[in-house]
Amino acid sequence: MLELRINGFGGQGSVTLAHLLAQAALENGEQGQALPFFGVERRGAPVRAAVRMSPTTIHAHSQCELPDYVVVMSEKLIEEAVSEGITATGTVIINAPHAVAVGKHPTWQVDAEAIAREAGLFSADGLFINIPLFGAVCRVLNIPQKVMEQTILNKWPGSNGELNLGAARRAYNTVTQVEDSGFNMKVGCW
Amino acid sequence: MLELRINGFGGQGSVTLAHLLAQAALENGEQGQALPFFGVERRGAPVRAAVRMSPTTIHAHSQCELPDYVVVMSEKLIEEAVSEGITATGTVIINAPHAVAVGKHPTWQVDAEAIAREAGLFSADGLFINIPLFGAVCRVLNIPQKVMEQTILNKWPGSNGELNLGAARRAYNTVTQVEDSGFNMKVGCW
Amino acid sequence: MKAVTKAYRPISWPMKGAGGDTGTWRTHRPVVDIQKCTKCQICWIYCPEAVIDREESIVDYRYCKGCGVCAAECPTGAISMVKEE
Amino acid sequence: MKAVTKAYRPISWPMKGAGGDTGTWRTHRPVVDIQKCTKCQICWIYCPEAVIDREESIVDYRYCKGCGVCAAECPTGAISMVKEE
Amino acid sequence: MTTSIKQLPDIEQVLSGNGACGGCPATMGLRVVGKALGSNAIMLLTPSCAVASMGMTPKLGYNWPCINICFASAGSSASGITHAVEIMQEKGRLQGELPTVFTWTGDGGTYDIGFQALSAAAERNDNIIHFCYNNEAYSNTGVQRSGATPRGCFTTTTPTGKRQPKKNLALLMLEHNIPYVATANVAYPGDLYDKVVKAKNTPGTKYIEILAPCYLGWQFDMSETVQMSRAAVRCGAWLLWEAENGKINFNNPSARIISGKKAAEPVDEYLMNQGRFNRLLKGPDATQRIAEIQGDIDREIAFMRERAKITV
Amino acid sequence: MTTSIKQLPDIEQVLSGNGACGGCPATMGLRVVGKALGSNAIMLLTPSCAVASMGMTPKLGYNWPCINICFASAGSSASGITHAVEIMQEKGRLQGELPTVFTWTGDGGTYDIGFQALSAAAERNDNIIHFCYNNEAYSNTGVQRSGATPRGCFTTTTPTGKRQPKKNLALLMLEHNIPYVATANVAYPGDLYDKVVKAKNTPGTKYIEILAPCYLGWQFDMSETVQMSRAAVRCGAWLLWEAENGKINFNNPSARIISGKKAAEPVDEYLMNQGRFNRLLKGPDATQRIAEIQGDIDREIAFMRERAKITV
Amino acid sequence: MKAAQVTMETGAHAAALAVKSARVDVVPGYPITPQTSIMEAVAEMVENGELHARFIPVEGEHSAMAAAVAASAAGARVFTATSANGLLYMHEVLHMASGGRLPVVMCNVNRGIFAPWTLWADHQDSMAQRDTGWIQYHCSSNQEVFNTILQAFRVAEQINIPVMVNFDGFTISHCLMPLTVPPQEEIDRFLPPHEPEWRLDPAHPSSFSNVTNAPEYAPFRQMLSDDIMAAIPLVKQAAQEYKDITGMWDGDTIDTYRLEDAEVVAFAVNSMAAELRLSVDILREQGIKAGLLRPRLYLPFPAEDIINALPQNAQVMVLDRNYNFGHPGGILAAELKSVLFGRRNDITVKNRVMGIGGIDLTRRFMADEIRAMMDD
Amino acid sequence: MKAAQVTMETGAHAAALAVKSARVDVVPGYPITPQTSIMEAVAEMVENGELHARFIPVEGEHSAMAAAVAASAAGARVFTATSANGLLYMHEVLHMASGGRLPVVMCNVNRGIFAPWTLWADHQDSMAQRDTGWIQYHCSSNQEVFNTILQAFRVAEQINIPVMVNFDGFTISHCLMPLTVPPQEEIDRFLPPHEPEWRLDPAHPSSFSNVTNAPEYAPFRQMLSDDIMAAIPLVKQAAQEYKDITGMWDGDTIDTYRLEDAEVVAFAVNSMAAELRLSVDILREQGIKAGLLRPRLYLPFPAEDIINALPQNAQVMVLDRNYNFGHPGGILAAELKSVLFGRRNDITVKNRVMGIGGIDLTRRFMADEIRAMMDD
Ligand SMILES: Cc1ncc(C[n+]2csc(CCOP(=O)(O)OP(=O)(O)O)c2C)c(N)n1
Ligand SMILES: Cc1ncc(C[n+]2csc(CCOP(=O)(O)OP(=O)(O)O)c2C)c(N)n1
Ligand code: SF4
Ligand code: SF4
Ligand code: SF4
Ligand code: SF4
Ligand code: SF4
Ligand code: SF4
Ligand SMILES: [Mg+2]
Ligand SMILES: [Mg+2]
Repeated sequence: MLELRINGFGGQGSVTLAHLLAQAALENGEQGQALPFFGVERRGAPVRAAVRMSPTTIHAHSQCELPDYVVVMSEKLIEEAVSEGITATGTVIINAPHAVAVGKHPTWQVDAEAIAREAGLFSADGLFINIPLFGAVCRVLNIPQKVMEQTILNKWPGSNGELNLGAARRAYNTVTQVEDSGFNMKVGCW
Repeated sequence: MLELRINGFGGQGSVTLAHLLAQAALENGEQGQALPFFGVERRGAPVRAAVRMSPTTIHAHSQCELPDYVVVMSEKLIEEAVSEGITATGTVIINAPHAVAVGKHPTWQVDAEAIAREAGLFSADGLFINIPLFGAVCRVLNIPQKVMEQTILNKWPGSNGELNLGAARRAYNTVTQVEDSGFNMKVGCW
Repeated sequence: MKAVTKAYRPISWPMKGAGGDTGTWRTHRPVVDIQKCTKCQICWIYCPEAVIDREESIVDYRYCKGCGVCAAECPTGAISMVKEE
Repeated sequence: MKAVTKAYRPISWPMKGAGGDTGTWRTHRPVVDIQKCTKCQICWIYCPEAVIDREESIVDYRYCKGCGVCAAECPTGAISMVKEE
Repeated sequence: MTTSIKQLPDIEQVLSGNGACGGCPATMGLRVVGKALGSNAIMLLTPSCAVASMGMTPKLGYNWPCINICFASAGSSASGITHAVEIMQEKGRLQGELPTVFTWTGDGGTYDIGFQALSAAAERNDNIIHFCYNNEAYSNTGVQRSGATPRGCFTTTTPTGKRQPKKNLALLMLEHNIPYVATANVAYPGDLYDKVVKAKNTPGTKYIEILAPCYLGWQFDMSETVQMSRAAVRCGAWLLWEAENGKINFNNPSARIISGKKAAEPVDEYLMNQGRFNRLLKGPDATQRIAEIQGDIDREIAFMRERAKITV
Repeated sequence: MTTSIKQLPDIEQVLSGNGACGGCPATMGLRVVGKALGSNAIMLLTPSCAVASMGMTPKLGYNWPCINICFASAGSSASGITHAVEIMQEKGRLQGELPTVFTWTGDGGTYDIGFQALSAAAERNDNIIHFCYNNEAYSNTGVQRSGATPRGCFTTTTPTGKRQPKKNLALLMLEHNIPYVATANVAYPGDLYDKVVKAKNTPGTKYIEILAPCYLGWQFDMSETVQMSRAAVRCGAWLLWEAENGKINFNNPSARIISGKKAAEPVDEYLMNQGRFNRLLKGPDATQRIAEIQGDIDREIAFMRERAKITV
Repeated sequence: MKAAQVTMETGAHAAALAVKSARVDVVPGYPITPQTSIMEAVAEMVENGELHARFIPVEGEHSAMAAAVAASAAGARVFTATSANGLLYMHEVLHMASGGRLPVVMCNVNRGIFAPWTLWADHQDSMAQRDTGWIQYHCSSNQEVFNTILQAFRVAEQINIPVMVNFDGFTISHCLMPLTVPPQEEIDRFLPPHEPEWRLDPAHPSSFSNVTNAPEYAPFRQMLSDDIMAAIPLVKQAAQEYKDITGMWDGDTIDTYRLEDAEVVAFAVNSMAAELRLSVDILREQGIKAGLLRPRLYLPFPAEDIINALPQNAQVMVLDRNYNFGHPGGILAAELKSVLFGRRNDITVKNRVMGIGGIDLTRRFMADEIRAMMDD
Repeated sequence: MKAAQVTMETGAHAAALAVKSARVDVVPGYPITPQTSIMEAVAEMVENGELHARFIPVEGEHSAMAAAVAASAAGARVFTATSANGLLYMHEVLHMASGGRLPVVMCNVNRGIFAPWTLWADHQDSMAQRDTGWIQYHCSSNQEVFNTILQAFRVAEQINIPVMVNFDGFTISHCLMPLTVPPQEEIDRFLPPHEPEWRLDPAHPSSFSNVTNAPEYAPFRQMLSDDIMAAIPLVKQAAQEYKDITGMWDGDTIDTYRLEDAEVVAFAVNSMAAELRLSVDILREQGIKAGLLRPRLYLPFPAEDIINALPQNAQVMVLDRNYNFGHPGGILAAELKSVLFGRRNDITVKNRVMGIGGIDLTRRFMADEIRAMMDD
């Protein structure tokens, strides 16, 4: 069973991202689970969501305390994300405009904001960065691009889907593993 | 412990009669208990109440199923009263204009209606026959007349009490044991 | 789907005398003087117990509770309340 | 009667920031052009967050949620909403 | 024209020998309601004298399918039933005309503990008739105050006379903008009958309140139920009116009082004939407290007269 | 004369950094209420955004002693407190001025689940102020319909637009004959302030309802809270009035609409600016459904104009 | 010092007199048979000035308890009473009272519950509230009702947990028996004025029961659970001091009769437990070594006291006046078995449900049942 | 025949889809977090025509259940859903539903209760309704929610007892997982139309739940108690036939995992019981012979099935997500002990309360707790 946690801010679309990932698992012939943590917080507060994928039935229902993957939706959240737990060899996927290494963890970076902006994915008060992030995470998890695309089309049949598709595809293909994965004091603030 | 049951019709004042008897017990230096059975019936329906007296604490809280005494407030209720239970040697005290024997039971008779009428004890739709009956029962239970009178005066201080006092006193002194206590087919309807 | 147990609910069915033979509650009975009666049906409609025959002004004493509303409302004074002995 | 246990109730006490440092919620910040400001206090009274100083029209950015009501209501256009970077 | 007594149908939905007190205004009124509704109806009851009057299981003194429900729920339970029968008919599981769904509820179950559910049903405009037989107290539990108990009235929980005036619930229901609201009184059976027939034939939420003077709570002789009902109307303590789609019409004798053709009788005699105002009439502040009661009545007459002029 | 903004007191009872959304009309209104009530008051809250806005234990965003109570109980819990402080003062266990006891409740807690307890408190005329901040939906649970949701409005439980008009709760409370009833609106803080001061100084049950356009439920930009509030008044969807001892006075700008000095704006623009009417405006029956909404508003204006003429 | 007064009172009136003796401040009330008499008596006492308190005639029981908890939070001493469906209708607010640590005292006059309607006693109403976090007493006489209400206020205010005082409808509430009312000075000594550590106070604003995150919510609730258990010694102490001051004793957590050498132990609460003394006598006469164990305190369940009191190898006959739906039999039996499990394997527990909806429970009937249960 | 459809659904949506599959007639509803999503989905389905039913947006939960029982008495198939304080507020009407033998099915989305407020899962809400006479299931996955609602209607309508289907707020209700919806023909075969033997019918007038004298009331209530127990075989049969038709199986009254040779048995319900499978694996890896027994049917309590399933001399570790106020620990433990008493003295029962107010229950945490409990 693969476990993944998303750390984001309210309003960034982390729940949809979690749902997309779980749906991609199903599309990929596996079992998927998306388990957002619901708080009373209004938008702007830090939020979390858990995603699990497995070839067999998923019985776990807790938050992912030691996930294999952590998606960090904003650089501001690096400290928080790591301190909440991740396996020693866990992978980080981060939305950032430039290469960022998170501790000793294998880290992948994607500029979801730029991609979303270019694709015209504007939301009420920002950008839909969850769509490019979805593409990026699929790539990191080795989910075939076809599956990733189909998941989006299932959710948004029609022209809306096309826009999202472009952004996700772009991220799928531009997400890159950060070279230096040594503990990097410049990043984060702990 | 002495147990007594009152069988009457709704509106005849059986609850007050039970209360008076229990109060007389206290006045007499004993413990008393009055336990009316409450139904949803409107006036006119048969009703029951239980009374207990004892020199020591009364623990019983059930209806009196096999009482030592049964007060029958109307001749119409003889059958019902006896069939509800009474000890084999139990005593019956009955309101009737004439001598009535109830089965083999020692029976006392008092013309409560006549006494109440003469005393002017008119209620909304009849007579307060419970007052003379109280006097009569006290007599049968060998409760001193003084105690009986004091009980009434405690409850109705003032002129109201005086009226009631007269009627109760009268009954106390006129209640008579019925001679023939053989099973009397003329009475009741079983 | 056949039920497995009988649907055992606290059910009641309509019947006269649901409160018993309520005629026994009476202390006074309404007696109609049919001579005086104009068949105006006023007693019939006001009787809370539905025990007065509409056409004949006859009272069903099995259930009449003796409230006296009929006597109080009869415009011709045809009904008198007589003490039950 | 002295209580035996401490009255252990779920009690809360008044303090600023009961909802956190709500300034972090902002996507845009209100910036007051003090030249244009007439000190009319309109922004002060409408600010749901009570973060505008009545006399000086200064915003407490620690808690200002960036709703933009002040800017929308300022009669002189003294407040502009500037994107937070 | 009001239906005359002789025109009223034969059908009897209240069966003789039920458990109500002699002279009970509630069964008196329900008989007339039965004539108007007929047998194709479903009845809901909240705890009250009407329940005590049904008789004990397994006997039933009313000739409808009846359901006893929790005290706070007349409105919502009625909604449940009306939606159930409507959808079952839509789905073909019920044939024939839809039954009328009606609640038969005391003032306690209407003014107090049941007001919210009733108000919500009215807001949804669910297809029910709510009847309130108003004996101005909780009679079944031994006469305690309710929101319908008038000012000055003695009950076991207002042993020195109630201090607050009653709610005007019919007015409150009118202001819910439901299609039909009416007040009635057991002394006027033809009027009551006509109102129930109208309600039956109107879709949506209907409210009918029937004054039901109860000898036990009001403390008068049980033969005087109808007299007391009439007296309430004559002194204006009870106004007869109906409102179809918000337009109020008064019915006689109240119409005459409202129009000024006939003055309302002073309330004194009405009060004097009822034990429930007795202690007040004997108290040192009797004049003042009677004036208060008279003031409540005068205000309501004046108010309703004006309110009826609003026809939007 | 309405109190001007500059005359309003400094006191802040709503603390910065509370948990409400940005642009929240409820906290906006509560700030003004706080200026009128001052600190000597006890606040009751039923489940709502106002509770979510308090912050989480052990932090509190309001500067009063507050009690969270069960949803159905604002009226009765407030009665409990007001009687408690009164008797404790009588018995000498509380010194100083009696605190004002007030509820701060949403439209759900007022029109629906809390209506009964409120109505009963009003009938008893217990000494409380009930505030309803009306955002016309259950916002805290994600925007479901309430009895205050206007006709045509989309919520998650009325996905094709609500079919029934809203209740007029201020009118219903007025018809409870309580000494003070008022409607207010966050766009008019001086007016709101004056009303709260009056309520504070009136013994008995007081009801003040404040329209609180909520960007989340109504679907507009959060900076437009005040604009939307003003627009509601301008088109007559919300009327500003107060009634002291039953006598209604309208406040500007509603007074001008009522008197005919200024026509109410057509409702169309008001509707168009709110996402919650969007689907309706796009539907095939849009004209008819807008006409229904306009009809509701026109009726209420006409009705309240007439109602205000009744002064008994 | 004035002497104690003995008068004949119903159970309901005994409760009202205790309310007066306790100098209660606020009494919200709503009528329901057979509780109504308590409220009527309180209303009368308030209006005639005998009791300086506020009686609030609310519109339903949810509101009654809502007014009660709020008045309590404001610092008042608060009493209310109800029965059956009135109690059920309060359920939500009962949870709030305990979670809010508000020391309300309430009489529940036990009555069977709807559906169908019944007016008469059984214990389904109060036992169905066993998970609401209230302390619950069961009384077996009028005097015990009076005594227990005073003890209940003391315990409630010491530990900030509400207390329910149960007694049977009609069988006790409408039963007239002698009642001793101790002089007010004695009562004041036993029950000093209520001075809560926390209350709604504009001079010290604070809020009660906001939304709470799990890491704080869980310990709050754990402490409630712990503190309810901690009421046991307080209940004992209250009974003892009440005895020291007034001379009256009804047992503390439990009350026993001829238990020491008993082989067959009747186990029941409320008025039937009083009658069971007579059943025990009957059984003894029939040569059966019977005894009685009556939990006077039902919740917190006095497990240790019961375990210590039960004679070796006893057969315990639990007579339940309620159903433990989803299990055969009644609730008391299940609670007893759960605490005996692994502790007293020598004990046999047998159980019958009886007296439902007011079925009369006579000494003979119960003696017969117990004898029959010996063969179960 | 169409094939079953697999989609990703939240637990709340799975419930709404089951309502649709069951062809429910009437759904009264009132919002409360985290249940609201069910009602929103049902309202949407009704308005867009997917579900031919009436959605009644009542003004509170007492009214929701009042509308539900009345609609059921009129002969409709009725569903509703609630959580936490909504459930508590219904309490009075829950008793009426069972006493009236009305086969309403309700989802309770478990959430901790007020006071203080919390939004997150524990089981105090539904377990505090254990004495209301409802059948109660606890589900541990979205699919089980769907399957159980259909089974619940079948059992409820067979035996005329209402059924509560419990599952955790957020953890299940807002958790997206694959859901298999069997073809409608299969469901119709499993759950035929509701044809009650009795209903409110003007053609055959009769009344429901009048006042009832004790001699009739008591047997009514006894039969309710008996019939709840009689649901056990029906629950098994429903699970079996559902499996025969759809191929899906969640256990019947109980669900077990690695139990046969277990020495340490975890005992818990709802979503934590799903996670516990992983804890069992962890413990097994650590050399502890662990197993799991999950009562899927909580009430009627499947005592015989549990007694038969527990291995000899097992230590049973009951993990309660609720408090049994008045006893130390939780409700499940007490219920288990009460049924094991005198039957399985070989078993040791240990108990901890955890996960209150939404505290996250991870496989590792629970494994650690169980290991620690071995020393309790
Ligand atoms: C929840 C609940 N609370 C209280 C009661 C007790 N109760 C039964 S009838 C009644 C009074 C009914 O008054 P009303 O509705 O006016 O009818 P009436 O008795 O006057 O006919 C009360 C309080 C109850 N059955 N259920
Ligand atoms: C008994 C009960 N039922 C339902 C809820 C869930 N609930 C919490 S807030 C809320 C809606 C409140 O609506 P409103 O009063 O209008 O306040 P708003 O959220 O709009 O501010 C609901 C239904 C609850 N807490 N308690
Ligand atoms: S006395 Fe009453 S019940 Fe009898 S006939 Fe006359 S009105 Fe009817
Ligand atoms: S009211 Fe009188 S006159 Fe009229 S029908 Fe009856 S008995 Fe005859
Ligand atoms: S943006 Fe909003 S919160 Fe910030 S100062 Fe302006 S009105 Fe206040
Ligand atoms: S509203 Fe504008 S002009 Fe007025 S005080 Fe604020 S910033 Fe200045
Ligand atoms: S108490 Fe009054 S309302 Fe109730 S049954 Fe008797 S007469 Fe009718
Ligand atoms: S949802 Fe609306 S009412 Fe609630 S806090 Fe947000 S803005 Fe305020
Ligand atoms: Mg009444
Ligand atoms: Mg709202």
